[in-house]
Amino acid sequence: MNLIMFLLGRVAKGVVVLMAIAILNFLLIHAAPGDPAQVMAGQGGAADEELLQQLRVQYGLDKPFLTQLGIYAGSYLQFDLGFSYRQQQSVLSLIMDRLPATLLLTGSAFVISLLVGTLMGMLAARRQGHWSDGAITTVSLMFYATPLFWIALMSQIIFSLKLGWLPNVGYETIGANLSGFARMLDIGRHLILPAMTLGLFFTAVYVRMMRASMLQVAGSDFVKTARAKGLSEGVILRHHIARNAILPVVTLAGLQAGQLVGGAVLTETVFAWPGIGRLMFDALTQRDYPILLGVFFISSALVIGFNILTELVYRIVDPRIGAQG
Amino acid sequence: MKLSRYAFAAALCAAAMGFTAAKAESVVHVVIEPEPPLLMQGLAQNAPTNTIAGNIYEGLLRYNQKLEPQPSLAKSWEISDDGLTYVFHLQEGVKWHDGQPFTADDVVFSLDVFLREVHPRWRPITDNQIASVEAVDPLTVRIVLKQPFGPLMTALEVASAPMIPKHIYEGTDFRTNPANNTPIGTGPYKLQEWKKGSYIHLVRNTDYWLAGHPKIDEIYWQVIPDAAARAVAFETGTIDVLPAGSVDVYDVARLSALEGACMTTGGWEMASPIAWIAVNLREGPLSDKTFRQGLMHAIDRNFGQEVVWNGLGRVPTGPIASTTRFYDPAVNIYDFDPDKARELIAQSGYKGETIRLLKLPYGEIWDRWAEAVRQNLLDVGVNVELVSSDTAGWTQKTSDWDFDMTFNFLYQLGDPAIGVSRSYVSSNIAKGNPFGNVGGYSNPAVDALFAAASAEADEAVRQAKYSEVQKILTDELPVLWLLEMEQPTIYRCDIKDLVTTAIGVNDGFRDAWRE
Amino acid sequence: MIAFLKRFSRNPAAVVGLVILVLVVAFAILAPLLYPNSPWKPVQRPFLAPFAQAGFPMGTDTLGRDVAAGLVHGARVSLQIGVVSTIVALLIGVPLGAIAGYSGGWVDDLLMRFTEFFQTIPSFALAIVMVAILQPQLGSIILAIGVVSWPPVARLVRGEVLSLRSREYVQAAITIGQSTPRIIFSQILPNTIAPIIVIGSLMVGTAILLESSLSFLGLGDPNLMSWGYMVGAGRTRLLDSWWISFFPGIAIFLTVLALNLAGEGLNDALNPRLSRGRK
Amino acid sequence: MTGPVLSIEGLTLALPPLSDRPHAVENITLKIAPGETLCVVGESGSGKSMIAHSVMGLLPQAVTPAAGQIMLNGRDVLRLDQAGLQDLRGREAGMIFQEPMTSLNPVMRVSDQIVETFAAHNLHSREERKRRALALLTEAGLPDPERLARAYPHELSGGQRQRVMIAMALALEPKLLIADEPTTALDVTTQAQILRLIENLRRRHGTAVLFITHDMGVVAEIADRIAVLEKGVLVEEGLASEVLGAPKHPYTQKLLAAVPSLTPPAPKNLAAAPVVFSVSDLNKTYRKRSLFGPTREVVAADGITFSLRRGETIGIVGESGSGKSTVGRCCMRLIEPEAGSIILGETEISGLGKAALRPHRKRIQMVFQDPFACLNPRQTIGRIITDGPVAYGVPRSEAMVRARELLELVGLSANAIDRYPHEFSGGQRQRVGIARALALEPDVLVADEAVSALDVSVQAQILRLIQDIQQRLGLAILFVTHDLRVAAQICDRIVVMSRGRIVEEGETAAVFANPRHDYTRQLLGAVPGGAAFETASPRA
Repeated sequence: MNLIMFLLGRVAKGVVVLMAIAILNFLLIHAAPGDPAQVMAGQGGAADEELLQQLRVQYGLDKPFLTQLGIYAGSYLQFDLGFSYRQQQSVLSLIMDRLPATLLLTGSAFVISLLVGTLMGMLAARRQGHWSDGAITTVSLMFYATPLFWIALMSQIIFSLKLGWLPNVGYETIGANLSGFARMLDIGRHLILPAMTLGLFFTAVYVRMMRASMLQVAGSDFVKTARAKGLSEGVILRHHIARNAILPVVTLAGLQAGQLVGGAVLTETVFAWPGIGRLMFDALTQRDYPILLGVFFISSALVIGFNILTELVYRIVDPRIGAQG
Repeated sequence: MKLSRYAFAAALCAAAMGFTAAKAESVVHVVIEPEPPLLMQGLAQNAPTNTIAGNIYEGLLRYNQKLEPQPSLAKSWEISDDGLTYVFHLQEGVKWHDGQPFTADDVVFSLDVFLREVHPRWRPITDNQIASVEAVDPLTVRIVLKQPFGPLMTALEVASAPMIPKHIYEGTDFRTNPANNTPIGTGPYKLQEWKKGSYIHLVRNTDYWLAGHPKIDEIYWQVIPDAAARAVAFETGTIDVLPAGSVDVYDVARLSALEGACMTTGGWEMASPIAWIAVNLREGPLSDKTFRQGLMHAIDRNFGQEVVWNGLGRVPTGPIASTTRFYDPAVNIYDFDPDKARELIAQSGYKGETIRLLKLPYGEIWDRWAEAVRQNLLDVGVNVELVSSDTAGWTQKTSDWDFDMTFNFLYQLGDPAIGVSRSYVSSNIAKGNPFGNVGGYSNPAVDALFAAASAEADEAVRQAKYSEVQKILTDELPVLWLLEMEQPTIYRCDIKDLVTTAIGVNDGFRDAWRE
Repeated sequence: MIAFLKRFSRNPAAVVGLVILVLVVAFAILAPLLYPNSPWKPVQRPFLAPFAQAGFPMGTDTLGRDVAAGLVHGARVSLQIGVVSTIVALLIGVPLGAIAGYSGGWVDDLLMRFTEFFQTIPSFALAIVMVAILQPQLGSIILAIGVVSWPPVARLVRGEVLSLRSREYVQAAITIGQSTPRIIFSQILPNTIAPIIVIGSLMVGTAILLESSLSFLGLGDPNLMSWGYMVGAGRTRLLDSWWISFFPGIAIFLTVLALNLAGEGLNDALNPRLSRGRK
Repeated sequence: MTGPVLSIEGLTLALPPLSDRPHAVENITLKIAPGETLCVVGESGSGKSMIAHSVMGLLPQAVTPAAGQIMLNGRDVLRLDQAGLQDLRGREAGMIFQEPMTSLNPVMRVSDQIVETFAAHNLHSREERKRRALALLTEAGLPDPERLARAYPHELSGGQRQRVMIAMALALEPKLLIADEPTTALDVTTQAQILRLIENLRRRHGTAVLFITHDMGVVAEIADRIAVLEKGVLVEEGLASEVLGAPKHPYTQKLLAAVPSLTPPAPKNLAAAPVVFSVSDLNKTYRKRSLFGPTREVVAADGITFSLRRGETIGIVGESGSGKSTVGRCCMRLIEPEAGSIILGETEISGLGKAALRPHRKRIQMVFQDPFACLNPRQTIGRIITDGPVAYGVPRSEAMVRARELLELVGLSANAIDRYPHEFSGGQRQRVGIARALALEPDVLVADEAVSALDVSVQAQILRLIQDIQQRLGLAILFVTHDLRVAAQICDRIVVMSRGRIVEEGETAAVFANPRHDYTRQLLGAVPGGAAFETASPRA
């Protein structure tokens, strides 16, 4: 009951935020120079004023700015994200085609980085000062400090080209016509490199966060209590320190969802992963505003989704939140 | 995996072809980048669209690598002696992908209605040159010209004049017709599936009019945005064909040297692109001919060809590519000579104004080239600042004349009247078109020479006029020609006859086969 | 101050970080002396391997430009981008957070919702769009990085101010009749400097990484040789000419690493309370 | 005759280098017999907690045993390995800590935290553990133990949590209970209950108790024997009656003398003095709105009315949550009251806007509770004191001259002016805080728990200082405190608050001698030590 109320509240809040973001995006993008009609015409190899005018009328670009904004907001309220002039398709259907891939990529990167990050962070904190702590801290710092795309390309060279273990591009083996479990396996094989690459940076962040958090919690009074009860260090670590230390990490993870989704642009580009990040980048270079706005809208929704998810996790891990409403 | 593929192929062949003996299905994976916005070739003629759609649509003619017209949808043709009447006889038994018959009405609709309205390159031809297009009978089309226009015979390939199904488009709004997403052509391949962001899947047209063609069953055009990843994908065998421009030039040698990999620079005879720096002649130091001549001496074009392009291509002498007709080498030649450049620049009275050089956003190699050119110019004391932009920004700035110098490359399209004159004649100074006369070059003599040459039937006279144009242009330098580009296509050697025409991979899969 | 230095120097990793940073800054400052020629100038044949020729310890790139010269000059550009964009982010984030935290009530609500917007919009995507639309130039890159990096600063400062605001010495300042701006500037902000410096040092690193990612997508300033540009430009040659992107990659890595180590050391040194956990 | 449960012999604990003294404690020898309560008393920094922690093997890493032994049931704690310590903890000795709010794991159910004590020592079956946990909670006097067992710590009050801690510490029926300031953070009535609980359990189970405290009142309540610690050195040890009745060591004498008496001194005659400050019908309710669900309300002040004469001290006393601090802060307008009027001199300041209020602020000043948080760590003492006058337009240099005088007035040296707060002790900082308030020459001083965080000897000094200044300057003082002993000594009149209301008001002597309201009686009854310190008084 409490949980449902919470979810309703969060979703309602999310919708308001989304609407505001949608309008903000529209203002930002239309403040920019670059005439979409021209870009679109330019692709044809030649263009004249007549054609440009045709295009402007057809796509409502000739209307006053406020009218455009009105039309835009009105259609967004009806879940109509507009129509892409270049691709001759509705933006929603273009995005929905790509969304599963992005969800899969960001979702698994999110889960992997949280899991691996907290586990490694725990290990490092437990072995504080030991060589394995040094190793974990150093490696995570390395992943943190190396450009994402460089890691992506290196992993392609190592795992695809040199070792031949994993495919380097795409979402599945194209033309293999697999189905069922075989297809899942195939997608999984394709997922490993991009998800790993995207997740590594965040894993590094969570390792360091978890480690610091663990060390801080280790100084808490209740840990002293646990020790005074005669609990073994392992039990104290698992039941007392880790469970409390994970809370700030979960909060951080929620806050970083925006970065995760943004980071997908790069990963999707290098691994030819057919997600909305690349859709956005292509739309940007073509000034395909309806798509650009649509992707921003959907990815913001995605971030809000991740936020709600982390808040849910938080509520499960921390009983104090639920009680206070 | 192998088994299911095999079974699928067998089923497909048995059902469609009536073959009883199962035959291994042949599949080819080709890189396409960027992903085309649309495959409806009548509406979009950007490079990726052309690369794929040339296998779905067809024009009346094809061209061999010597740019001689070959039969395509037109089986044969006659041209009247006065050069004003063209009669095309169509192939028999040609069907659209939806089963409807292809007739002379479709040709008339395409040339006179559809392309006239939407095709920016075809429109000037219909508007200025063609008096009428009519169907004599279901298999015969007659085109009557207002005046002789020799280049017509090079303007009928699939990208310049694709055949559009009348029964689908007549009376509709062409740009929003839902059929644009499910292109219907007469070509050897049909669109099976388009997984946006991932691949475009073409399957062979079993009703194709040319018996025994095509021979490859399926083509997957895969979208891989990063050049390094594309190279790795070819190397790991995911990809079979890398069309020109897919990989870094330095990778060309390495990839071609792989076992079972072949490379050709053929298939670009129709395009024969020349890369240049377009110069905004309207004001400032760049409006001075002497200054431009100084720049031409300052730019180390051989470095560009040898180092930046890793030896691909040739340094051009002037506006007409050495590989196309009407080329004349007897023009003003500009060697790399920094001292002379400094001298000319000093002479022009240049006072160190900043000159903005707009990069072409087509990948690393253009970036390197821009950097090299900038360094050349800085070395002779010209204050150059690079401006970078994405495709949209480049298009916008170039077509709005918002640049001092801008990189560009243009196709020659078989005839100077179509591919060359557009960049230099004053009638083509119009905002909104990055491929027009963006620099604002205006010389009545040049205008007159180009007009006369295009309306002239006699080849020798045309040559004389084009030679004169080349002399004038190489003296006045409305643009700085940098390179006659050579475009390497890398593919697996077991794919045969892939590049046999003047547009290469763009319509090459009709005749290609796999061992 | 001395106690602070003592605490800082007790952390060997932080000292290593500081030493690397000092070296990088020194290279950046001395760049015109070390390599007086423009790093853009081709000086040798292309693809010269490291140490293949005297004077080119890091080899040359695709156009025959000296990688070492690029690295040294790139230090200037990358540091400049990192530091200036961090300052931009701080200039947005600190006042916003301070106002939100101090005012509370609806002002806080409004400003935090605003911050939330910026955290909800995928930051890298926003940066890309800003740079692409404003044209890739030093200014737009710095602005974009600043604009996407300020929300954590605002949150941090708000949190600090919120807790400082209820501190008794701030209450005392109210009771002795100090004006609100004076309280913010003389009582509150000076006490938030430590965490701001720490987050700032980390942000410089993130900004350098962000710039390299923008460069990779072709959104770098074409007139400035940054490390990000070098890695991006050399990435297609990883297989046969690894040194072109390897050295700048290592430079980015070391600098970001150093900033992090020094930042953490700073954090511990400024916060002796927290570092008690470390033995 | 059984041997002692715990015997500490010659224990010396070394502090890390660069500390203010080389040893936390030096050469401590103590013994506790079964069933006996030994109180270790001392002021902050005396090292008393270190002794408690060393017995459990819970010393911070920086503190290392340098000499001696700690024999707990035949085993030397200092020489046990990790496994040995784990076995010993909980089984041989249980421990409870000062902060009930943070001593329990916030994300674990209460019963689970008790159950895991059994689990750690591999005792009992799963069901038996649960049953025993429930029994322990019941024995600890928790209401509705079935429900509480399933609760999380945040759902419990401070007193309930401390009961849970006790239940947990005694789960394995150890021979020794170590209590480290277990009631310091609790309200006085709760404290009395917890002390009673510990006493009852001790009787019932014969557990020995090592009780660490700074509060002589508590010591007087429960100690069998007392050990007095001064800066790590054991200065006196003996039976409670002896140590309290006839302290031998001067330090012990000083400590005992500093404990304020519960008997108020004779009242001053203030009838002629003018009223300088009055509050009437002050209301304040805290509301926590939430988007969904009901709004939570806490009434912090309801119809509060009182007035203060020149030279008078009114004490507002009550337990935490009574609203006493809210009233103090409303008077300063640090918190905006919802209704009621506040009149300062001739001016009603309750209706003034922020800007209009500022000129009046100087006439009412405040001294805060926390000597560490009340001074900006980044400003010099001079800056801190002069900021006020400067805000009213006095030139800084002139204000500095006055600040030096004020520092002398509050008993500090004038050259403290260029130093920073961290260079001073808690008591000295509190003096600076007073100087800051006096710098504006106020008519009214609000002291919010101004001596609560100080050691008892320092507390006595500060109280004396406040009284002194009041006499000299004729200040009216509103003294907010939870400590009835302090209130008895310093206040002319007393206002007793409970749940936002005034339940009783009157002359201090009258209220203490003859409390009319139940709640007042309850409070007075709960003061630890009761009448044990009658002879001693801060004025003595």
